[in-house]
Amino acid sequence: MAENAKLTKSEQIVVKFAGDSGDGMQLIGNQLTALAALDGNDVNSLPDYPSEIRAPVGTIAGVSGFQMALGDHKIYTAGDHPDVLVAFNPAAVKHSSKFVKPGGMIITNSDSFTEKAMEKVGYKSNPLEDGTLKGFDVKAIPMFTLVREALADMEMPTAAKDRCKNFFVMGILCWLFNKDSKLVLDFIQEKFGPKSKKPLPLVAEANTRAFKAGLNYGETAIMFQERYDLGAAQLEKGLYRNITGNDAAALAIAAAGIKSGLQPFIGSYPITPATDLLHYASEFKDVGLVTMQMEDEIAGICSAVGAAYAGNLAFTTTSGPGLSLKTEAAGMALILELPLVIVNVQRGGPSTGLPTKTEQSDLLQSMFGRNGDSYMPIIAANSPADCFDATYQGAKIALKYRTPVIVLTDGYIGQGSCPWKVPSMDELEDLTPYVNFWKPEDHPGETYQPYRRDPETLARDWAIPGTKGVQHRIGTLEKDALTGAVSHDPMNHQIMTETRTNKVDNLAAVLPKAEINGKDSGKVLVISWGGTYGAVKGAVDRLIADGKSVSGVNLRWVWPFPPNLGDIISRFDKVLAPELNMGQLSMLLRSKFLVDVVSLSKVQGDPFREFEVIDKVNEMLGE
Amino acid sequence: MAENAKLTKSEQIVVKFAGDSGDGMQLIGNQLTALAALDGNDVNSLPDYPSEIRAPVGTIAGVSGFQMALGDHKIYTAGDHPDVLVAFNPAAVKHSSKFVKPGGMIITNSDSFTEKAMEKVGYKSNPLEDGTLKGFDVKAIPMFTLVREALADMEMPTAAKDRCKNFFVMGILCWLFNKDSKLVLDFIQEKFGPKSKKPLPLVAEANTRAFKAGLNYGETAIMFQERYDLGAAQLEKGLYRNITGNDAAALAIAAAGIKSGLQPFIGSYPITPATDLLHYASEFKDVGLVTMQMEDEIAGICSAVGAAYAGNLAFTTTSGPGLSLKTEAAGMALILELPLVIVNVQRGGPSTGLPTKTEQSDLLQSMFGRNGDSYMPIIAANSPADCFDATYQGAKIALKYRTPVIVLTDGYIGQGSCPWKVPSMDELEDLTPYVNFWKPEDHPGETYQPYRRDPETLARDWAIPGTKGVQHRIGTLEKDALTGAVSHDPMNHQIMTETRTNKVDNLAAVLPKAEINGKDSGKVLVISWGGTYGAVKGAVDRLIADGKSVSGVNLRWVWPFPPNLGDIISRFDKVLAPELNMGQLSMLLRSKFLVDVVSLSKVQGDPFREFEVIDKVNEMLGE
Amino acid sequence: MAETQLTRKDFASDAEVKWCPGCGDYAIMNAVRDGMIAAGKPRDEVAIVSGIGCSSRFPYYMETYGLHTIHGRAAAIASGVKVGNPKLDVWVISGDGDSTAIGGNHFMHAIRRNINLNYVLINNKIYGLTKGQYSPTSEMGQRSKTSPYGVIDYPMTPLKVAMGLGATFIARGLDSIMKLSSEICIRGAKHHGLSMMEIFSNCVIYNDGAHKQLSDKAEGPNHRIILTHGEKMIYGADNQFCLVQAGFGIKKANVADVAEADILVHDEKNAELATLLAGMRPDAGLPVALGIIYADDSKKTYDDMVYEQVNAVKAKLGRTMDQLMQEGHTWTV
Amino acid sequence: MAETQLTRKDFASDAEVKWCPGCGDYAIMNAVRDGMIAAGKPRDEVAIVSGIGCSSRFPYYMETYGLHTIHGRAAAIASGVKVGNPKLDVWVISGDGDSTAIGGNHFMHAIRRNINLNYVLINNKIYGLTKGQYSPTSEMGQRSKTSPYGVIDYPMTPLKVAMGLGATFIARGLDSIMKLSSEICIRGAKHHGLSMMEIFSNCVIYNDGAHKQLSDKAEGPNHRIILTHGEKMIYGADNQFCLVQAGFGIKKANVADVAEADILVHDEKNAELATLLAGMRPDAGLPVALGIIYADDSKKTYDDMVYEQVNAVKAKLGRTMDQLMQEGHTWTV
Ligand SMILES: Cc1ncc(C[n+]2csc(CCOP(=O)(O)OP(=O)(O)O)c2C)c(N)n1
Ligand SMILES: Cc1ncc(C[n+]2csc(CCOP(=O)(O)OP(=O)(O)O)c2C)c(N)n1
Ligand code: SF4
Ligand code: SF4
Ligand SMILES: [Mg+2]
Ligand SMILES: [Mg+2]
Repeated sequence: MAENAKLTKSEQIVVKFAGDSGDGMQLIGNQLTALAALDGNDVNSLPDYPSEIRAPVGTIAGVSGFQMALGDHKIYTAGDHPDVLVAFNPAAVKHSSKFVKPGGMIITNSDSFTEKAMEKVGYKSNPLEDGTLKGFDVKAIPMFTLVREALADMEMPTAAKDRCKNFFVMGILCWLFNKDSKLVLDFIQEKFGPKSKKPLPLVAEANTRAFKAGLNYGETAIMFQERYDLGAAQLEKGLYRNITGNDAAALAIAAAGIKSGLQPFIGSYPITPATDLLHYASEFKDVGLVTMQMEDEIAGICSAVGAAYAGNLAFTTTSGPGLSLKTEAAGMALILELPLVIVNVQRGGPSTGLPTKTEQSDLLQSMFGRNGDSYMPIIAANSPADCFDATYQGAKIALKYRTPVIVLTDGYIGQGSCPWKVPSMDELEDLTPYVNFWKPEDHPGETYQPYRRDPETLARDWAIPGTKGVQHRIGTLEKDALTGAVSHDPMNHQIMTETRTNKVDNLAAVLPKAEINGKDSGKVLVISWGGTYGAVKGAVDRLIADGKSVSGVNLRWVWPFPPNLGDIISRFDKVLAPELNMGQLSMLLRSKFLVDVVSLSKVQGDPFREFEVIDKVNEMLGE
Repeated sequence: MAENAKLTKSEQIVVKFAGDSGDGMQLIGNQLTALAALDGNDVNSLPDYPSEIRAPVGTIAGVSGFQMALGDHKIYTAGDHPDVLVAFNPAAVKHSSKFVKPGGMIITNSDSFTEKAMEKVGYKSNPLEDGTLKGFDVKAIPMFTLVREALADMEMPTAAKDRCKNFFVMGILCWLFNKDSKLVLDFIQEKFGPKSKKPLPLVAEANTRAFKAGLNYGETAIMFQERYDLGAAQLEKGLYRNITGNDAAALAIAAAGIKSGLQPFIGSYPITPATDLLHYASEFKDVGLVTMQMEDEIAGICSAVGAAYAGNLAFTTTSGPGLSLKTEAAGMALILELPLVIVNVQRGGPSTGLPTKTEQSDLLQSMFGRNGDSYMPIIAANSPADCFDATYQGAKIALKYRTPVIVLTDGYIGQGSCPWKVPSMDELEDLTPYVNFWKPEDHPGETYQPYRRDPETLARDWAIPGTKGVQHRIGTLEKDALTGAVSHDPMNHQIMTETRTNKVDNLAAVLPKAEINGKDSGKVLVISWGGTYGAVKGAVDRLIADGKSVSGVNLRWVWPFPPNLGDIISRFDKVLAPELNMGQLSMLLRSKFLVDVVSLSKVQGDPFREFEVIDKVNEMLGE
Repeated sequence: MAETQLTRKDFASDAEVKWCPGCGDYAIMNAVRDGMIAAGKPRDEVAIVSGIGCSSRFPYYMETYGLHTIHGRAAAIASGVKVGNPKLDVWVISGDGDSTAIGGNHFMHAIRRNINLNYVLINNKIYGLTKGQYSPTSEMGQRSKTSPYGVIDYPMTPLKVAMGLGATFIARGLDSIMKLSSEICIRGAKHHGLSMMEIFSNCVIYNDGAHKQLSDKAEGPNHRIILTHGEKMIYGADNQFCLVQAGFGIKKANVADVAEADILVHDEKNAELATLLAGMRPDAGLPVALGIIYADDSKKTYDDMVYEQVNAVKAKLGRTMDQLMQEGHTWTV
Repeated sequence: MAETQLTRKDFASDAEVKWCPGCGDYAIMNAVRDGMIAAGKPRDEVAIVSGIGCSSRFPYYMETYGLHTIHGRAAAIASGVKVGNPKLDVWVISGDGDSTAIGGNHFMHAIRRNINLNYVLINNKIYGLTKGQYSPTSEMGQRSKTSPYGVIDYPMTPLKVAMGLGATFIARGLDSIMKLSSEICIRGAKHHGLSMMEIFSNCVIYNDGAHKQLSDKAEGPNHRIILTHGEKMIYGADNQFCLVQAGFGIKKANVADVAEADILVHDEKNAELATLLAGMRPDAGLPVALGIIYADDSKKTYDDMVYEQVNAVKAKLGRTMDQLMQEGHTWTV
C-alpha cells in the first residue's frame, strides 16, 4: 500500500517506453512528457522508431522506442541509462533491457509473454522467470487481464479494451512519479471528451477507467517499494510549451516572415526526417505562410529562389539526400546574392543510409557541396526548442547579408521534444531594418546598381520586381562588381570571388562571442555543435562538478567560427570535438587553427550519451 | 633579305594569336602547334575564347586568343609573356598587346585598322602610328592588300581571298621560326587537296599561294632583322601526336574498357568545357564504346551506375554545375560499392560562373559534396596528355577497389593541347585482374555474400546480373557488413562507415610515393596538383637553376595523399600551394598535417604563369 | 531446364515482406511474379530496379537480381542496366511519387526512347513511405499531411502523358482485381519495348479507399471498364453502359439507347483511341479504363538501335583501338 | 500612363545582343515584345525568367526585370516568382534542351499546375550554346557532335506532351513568320493560365535549315497549316490540301476530292482535336500545325488557388502568430 512505498526525492529520472511500432509508444511518451512538463519538471525526450512504416509485429525490427529524462533542473539530453523501462512485449524486453541501468526497474505486460511471442524473438524460456533479467527490478504485470477486468462491463471489443493498457500504465507512472492525476484526466477529456474535435465518449470512459485502475494498482500492489518525487525545475519564468525541433522551426519561419514584413514562403519536397516541419508549416495559411510542395528538391529550392527574387522571405527544407540535390541551385542563390534559408534536418548517410536515424554528417556537404568557391553561413540548432531561434537567426542573417544561409538540425532534435519558452511576437527582434529594398524615392538622383554594396555588411542593393523604374537584369554568370552585368574580366572575377568569401568571413566579427562553460583555461576543451550540445553540456557540468580541469564551448554558428574561438582554444592543452560523424568539424578546426583536435566520432544513428563524452575526456586527462 | 636577317638560336618562343572569334584563331594556332611538334619541338598551348558563340565582330569581348610555347626542351606551360603576338585587328591589339614581353614583336594586319574598327575599341588615333605601342617591335603588314595581290588572277570573292591571310601569316612565321615549309604545304593538301574528305581545289590553291607569299614576304621584306631557330627537344623516343586533354581522356575510356574486358560505357550530358570529351568518344562505336547522352546530368550518372551494375566499365563526364547535380547519385555508387569513374573538367564558378574559363574550384566539392560521410579517391591530371593516364589510372582503382573515383581535369588542360607519346595497347596495363567477377564455379561450396571483402583492398565480392545462381539484392539503405541485407543495427552502421572510409585511406599505402623535384629538404616546398603542375614545375626548375633552396612536389592523387607527403613537408621551412581557387588544397593539407601552408590563390579564369609562382616563392624566401 | 517450370514461390526471396497488412502492393507483387514466369527467363537473368518508397522495397522480396536505388531515378538507372546488358530482363518498380514527382523526367525520357523495360508504376495516389503527403496523382481537394486544407494541384494521369510521349504499351490494373493485374504483367513482360503498367494500389494507412470508387463490389463496375482487344466497350454492374464516339472524343451511353453498331470496339493498336481511353475520368462522367489500353510492337527499341549502330560502325569503319589512338597528325621521335 | 503606349524599342535594354547574325531568336524577341505591349503591363511589372542556352540570354536584351538562372530550372523558379508576387507578369524563355531535356520535370509540372506563366519554348532542335549536340526534339538520324552516326532517340513533341498534362493554352510559331509569332505572343500574354508557346527557331550555326521544310518559300505551305479558330483547315501553296476526320484521327485530303462539309473546322476549345493537331508530323503525311492550337480560359490557375486557400483559412481560422505559437499544451512557470 502507498503507506509503505517510500517517497524518494530525486533530481532526474530516465524513462524509456518500448513496444510494437503500432502500439503508440510515441503517443504515451509524449503524454508523460507533457504531464511532467505541466508539473514543472524540465524534460528532454528522444523518439526512436524503425524506418519501416509497419515493421512486422512482435519482432526486434518492429520495436518502437521513446526515451525521456525528467528532472528538477535543466535537462540537456534524454539521459543515458533508463531508471525505468516500460516494455510492452517480449521483443521490447529483448531489445531494450540491456540499456537499463543496473538495478533499474523494468515494467512489462506479463500477458504478452506467450510461447509464440517469446520464440519469435528467440526466448527459449520465459525471461521474466528464468533469471535472464536478474539484476533488474522486474515488475511483471498482467496488464490485459487487469484492464479487461476494469472494463468488464463495457460494450467494446477486447482488442479495443487491450489498447487502453497505455493509460493503465500512465496510471501506474502517475502514481510512481507522484504526478497530479487530474492533468491526465483532463487530457483524456480534451482528446476524446464531448468538447474534442471528434468526441468518442466510449473511448474516453474506457481510458479514464484504465488510468484509474493503473493508479490504484500502484497504490495497492505491494510490488512498488518506492516512488520518485521530482521537484519543479527552476526554469525561466514564462509561458511554456513542449515542442519538437521541426515544429519550432516551422513556427520560426512564419514568425520571421511576419516580423520582416515579407511574405514567408517555403518551397519544399517531403523527406524524412524533415517532413514534419513541412506538415506543421502547411497549416499556417492563416498567418500568410505560403508553402509549395514541388515536384522534387530541385524545384523546391528553385521555387524558393524565385520567391526570394520576388521579395518573399524564402525557405527550403530538407534532409541529407535532398540537400545534395539542392547544391546547384544553392550556388545560384549565392551568386545572385539573394536571401534564402535552407533548413537541413540531418540523417544517417551516405546515400539513403539510415533515413530515420540521426547523424551530423552533412556539415562538410553544407560547407563545400557546391561547384566553385562558394561559401555560405551555417548555423546549428542545439536543442528542439532552439530550432526556433536558430531558424529565426538564420533568416535575419540571410536578409541582412543577402546570402543563402544553411540551418543545420538533425533527426534527434528535429523529432525530439523539450519545453520551449514561447516568445511573444513583440519580444522577437524586428527584422524589417534588414530588408530595406532599394527604391528610387529613397535615393534621389542615384541610379540603381544591383551589385553596389553596403560597405560594412557587403550586402548588395536589392530592388525587387515591381519596383517602379528600376527594372534590371541579373544572372548566374560572373558579373560586374558594380553593375551586375555579365563580365568575363579576369580581375573582376578575382574581386567578386574574394568579395563573396569576405562577406561570410566578415560576418564572424559581428557574431556573438563563444561562451565558455567552465574556466577560461585548462586541460581539456570540449567543443560541441548542434545536437551534441546537450550531451557535452551535461558531461562537462558533471566533470566540473567532479573537479576536473575541463571546459566546454558550443558553436552556434558553425561557419564562420565565432571571433574568439581561436583565442579560447589556445588556452587549453587538449581539444576534443565529439561528433555524430567521422570528424567533420574537427577537420575544419584543424585546418583553421592548426591545433591537433581530437575527434570523438560516433555514427550509430543515435545521439551521444553523457557518459561517452565523460569517458573520453577522462581518457584524455589520463585518468 | 634573308641574308641580313640573322638566325638566333633560342630555347623557347612564346607566340600568341589574337583575332575575331570567327577568324579561325584556334585553327591557325593548332596548325603552328602541329608544325612545331612535327619539327621536333616540345609545345604547350592554351586556347582562350569568349563564352558567347559569336561575340560581336571587332569588339574586345569578341577577341579569341591562342597562346603557345615552343621549345627545344620539355615545355610545361603555354608560357608567360608572348615573344611574338599576331594580332589580326585593332580589338586584338588592344586586348593582347599588354601581355607581350617588353621589346616583343607584334605582327598585325594594318589593313584592318579602319576608322570604324579603331573607334569600335576606343582608339582615338591609329595605335600603329601614335606611339601607343612604343617599346614593342611592331610589324604592321597590309595583309589583305598583299594576299589579294597574290591571288589577283583567281576567280573568287574578295572575302574568300581575305580569309587566306591566315596562311599568309603561317608563311611569315614558318620563315621567322625557320620551319620546313613542306609540312605546311602537305597540310594544305591533306585538308583541301584531291585526297581530302571534301576536296576544295580552289581553296587549296589560294592558301598555297598565300602561304608562299608569306614566306617570300619574310625573306624579302627588310622589316625582319632576326629569325629564331629552335633545336629539337629531347623527347622520349616513340610515336607522338598532338592532343587535347578531353580527347586524351576519351581515348583512355575506350582503352580501359578494352583492357579490362568490359564494355566501356559513358552516360553523360553536354556541358562546357567537358563536352568535347563526349564528342570525341561518341565516334568510338567501332571499338565498342557505348555513349548515352541522357536527359540531364542526374540521368547521366544514373545510367552509368546502372551500366556498372550490369558489369560495364562505366564513366560519366561533366563540369562544375553538372558535378553538383551528380552528388546524390555519386553517393549511391559509393554505398553500392560499384566501380564508376566521374571525369570532371573544372571551370570557373560558382554557379554558371565562367563556363569557358579554367579554375580548380571543384576540389572540395569532389571531396565532400555528398550527404553523409562519403569519401572517394580523387586523381588529378596535370597536362593535356596526362589526361589519358589519369583517366586510365582512375578506372583501374575504381575496378580494383569497387569504388567511384573522381578524375579532375580543368578547362585549361581539357581544351589545351600538347604532344602525347601514343602508347600501344600492348604496353597498357592489363586491367582484367581487377575485374574478377564472383562466379560460383570459382568458389565451390561457398555461398555468395555481396559485402564480403578482400582483406587487403576491402573491395567487396562482385557478382553481376546474369551470373548463374547468385541472384541477390542490394540497395542504398545501410546494409549488413557481410550479407548486404538492409540493417539498422547501430554498430553495423559504425563498422560500415569506418570500412568505407578505411577503404579509401588504405589506398594511400599502395599509391606511388610523391617525387620531389629538387632537394629533399630546404626553405620552401611548392605543392602543385592538376593543372598547376606545369607552372610550378617550370617555376621550381628556374628557381633551382638560380640556386634557390626550393623544391616542388606534385600530387597525382589528391585524395588520399601519397604516403610520404607528410614526411616530405616536415623537411621544409615553408610550404606553398598555388591554386586556381581560394585555397582548397591548402585547407586539406593544413587539416591533415597541421602545417601553416601558404596559399597562392588565383581565380581569373586563367592558369598560373611561371613568374607568378616565382615571385611568390621569392617573397617567401624574403628576397 | 527447370527454370521454365517456375512458380510464384520460386520468385519469393527469403526476406520478410514488410508492407502493412492489407497493403495493395502484395497483390501486385504476385502479378509481377506471374509476368516473370510467363516471360520464361531464368531468375538470374532478371534484374529489378526500384527507386525509394514503400513500393520500391519490392526488389528485396524477389528471388532475382535486385537494385533498390535512390528516389526517382529508377528509370534512368534501369536504362543503363538494359543498355549495359540487353540480355537481361529488366523491370522497373516505382511509386506514383517516385515516377511522376521527382522521377518525372526519367519517366518521360525512358518512354520516349522506348527502352525495352517492364515498368510497373504502383499508384496509390500518396507518398506512403514518408507517411502521407499528396502526390502528383492525388486528387484535387484531397487532404493529406502537406495539404491540410486540400490539394490545389491538378492531378496528373501518367498513362495520358505516356501516350503523348509515344509509348508503345500502356495498361492499367487494380490491386483488387488480381487476375487482370496478372494478365497485364504477362503481356507487358512479353512486349518488345517499354511496357508502362500502371497498377492502382490501396495504401490502407495513408490513403485508404483512394480507389474505392473502382474497387467497390457493387458500384465499382459502373465506374470502370475493363478493355479487351476486339470486344465492344460495354461495362456496368449489369452491362448497362457503353462507350460511343462523339466527334473526336468518347461519350458514355446506355446500351439500351444506342444502336449496337455504334458501340465502340477496343483496338489495342489505335493510338488516338488509346490516348482518349487513357484519359477517361469519372469526374467527366466516363469510366476509368483498365486492362491493356495500347500495345504496338512495331517500333524499334532504343537498346536494339544502340547495338545496330555499334555494329554498323564496326562494319563501316572497324578501326582498332591502336588505330584510334594513332589518328591525326603523328610523328616519331 | 505612358507605359500603355510602349513600343518594341521601349522593351530593348541597352545590352548588346550577342546572338549570331541570322539566328532565329531575333525575330522571336520582337514577337515577345509585341506580346508584352499587348498585355499592357508597365515594364517594371514584367519579370522574365530564363534558363541557360543561347535562347536563355533573352532577358539581358529586354528592358524589364530579368533573371538568367541555371540550366533547366526556369519553370520552377518562375513558379516561385509568380506565386511570390502574382501581380507580376511573368515570362519564361527557354530552349528545347533547357525545357525538354534537363528541365523536363519542371516543364511538366508547371503545365500540370496551370500556373499563370507565359512560357516561350524556343525550339531549334539542337543545343546551341554548347555548340551543337542533339536535343530531345532533334530528329531520328540527325547528325550532331554527339550523334556522329545519327540520333537513335525518338523525337519528343512538346505540345503533345503538354496536352497530355492538361495544358490550357498551346500554340506553335515559326521564326520566319513574324506576324504569326506576334499573334501567338499577344494571345499567350493575355491568356489566364500557363500559355505554352513553342516557336521554331533556326540555329544558323549548328542546325541550319532544321525547319526548312516548313519555312521554304515554295514548299513550306505544303507542309504546314496555320490554324485559325472557326476556319476550315485548308492549306498548301494553292490551298489544295485540307484535313478531314478519319476515325479518331485526322487525315490529309485534296480539297478537290472531298465534300466541303467534310473539311475540318478549327476549334480552339476542343482538347481532343488539339491533341491530334499538336501531334501532326510530316513523316506521317500530315502538315505541322502552326498558330493557336488550344486555348481554354476556364480552368483556375494554381496561383489563384494558392491565395483563395490562404484567404479561406484566414476567414475560417484566422489565428494570429501569437496564437499559433501558444497552441497545444502550454503551462506557465
Ligand atoms: C532525394 C529524396 N527525396 C525525398 C525522399 C523521401 N521519400 C522517400 S519515398 C518518397 C515518396 C514515396 O511515394 P511513392 O513513390 O508514391 O511510393 P509509396 O511509398 O507511395 O509506395 C519520398 C518523398 C528521398 N528518400 N530521397
Ligand atoms: C547543369 C548544366 N548542365 C549543362 C549545361 C550546359 N548547357 C548550357 S545550355 C545547354 C543546352 C542549350 O540548348 P537549348 O536549351 O536548346 O538552348 P539553345 O542554346 O539551343 O538556344 C547545355 C547542355 C549547363 N550550363 N548547366
Ligand atoms: S504505408 Fe501504405 S503503401 Fe506503405 S506499406 Fe503501408 S499500406 Fe502500403
Ligand atoms: S549558335 Fe545558333 S542558337 Fe546560338 S546564337 Fe548562334 S545561331 Fe542562335
Ligand atoms: Mg505512392
Ligand atoms: Mg536549342
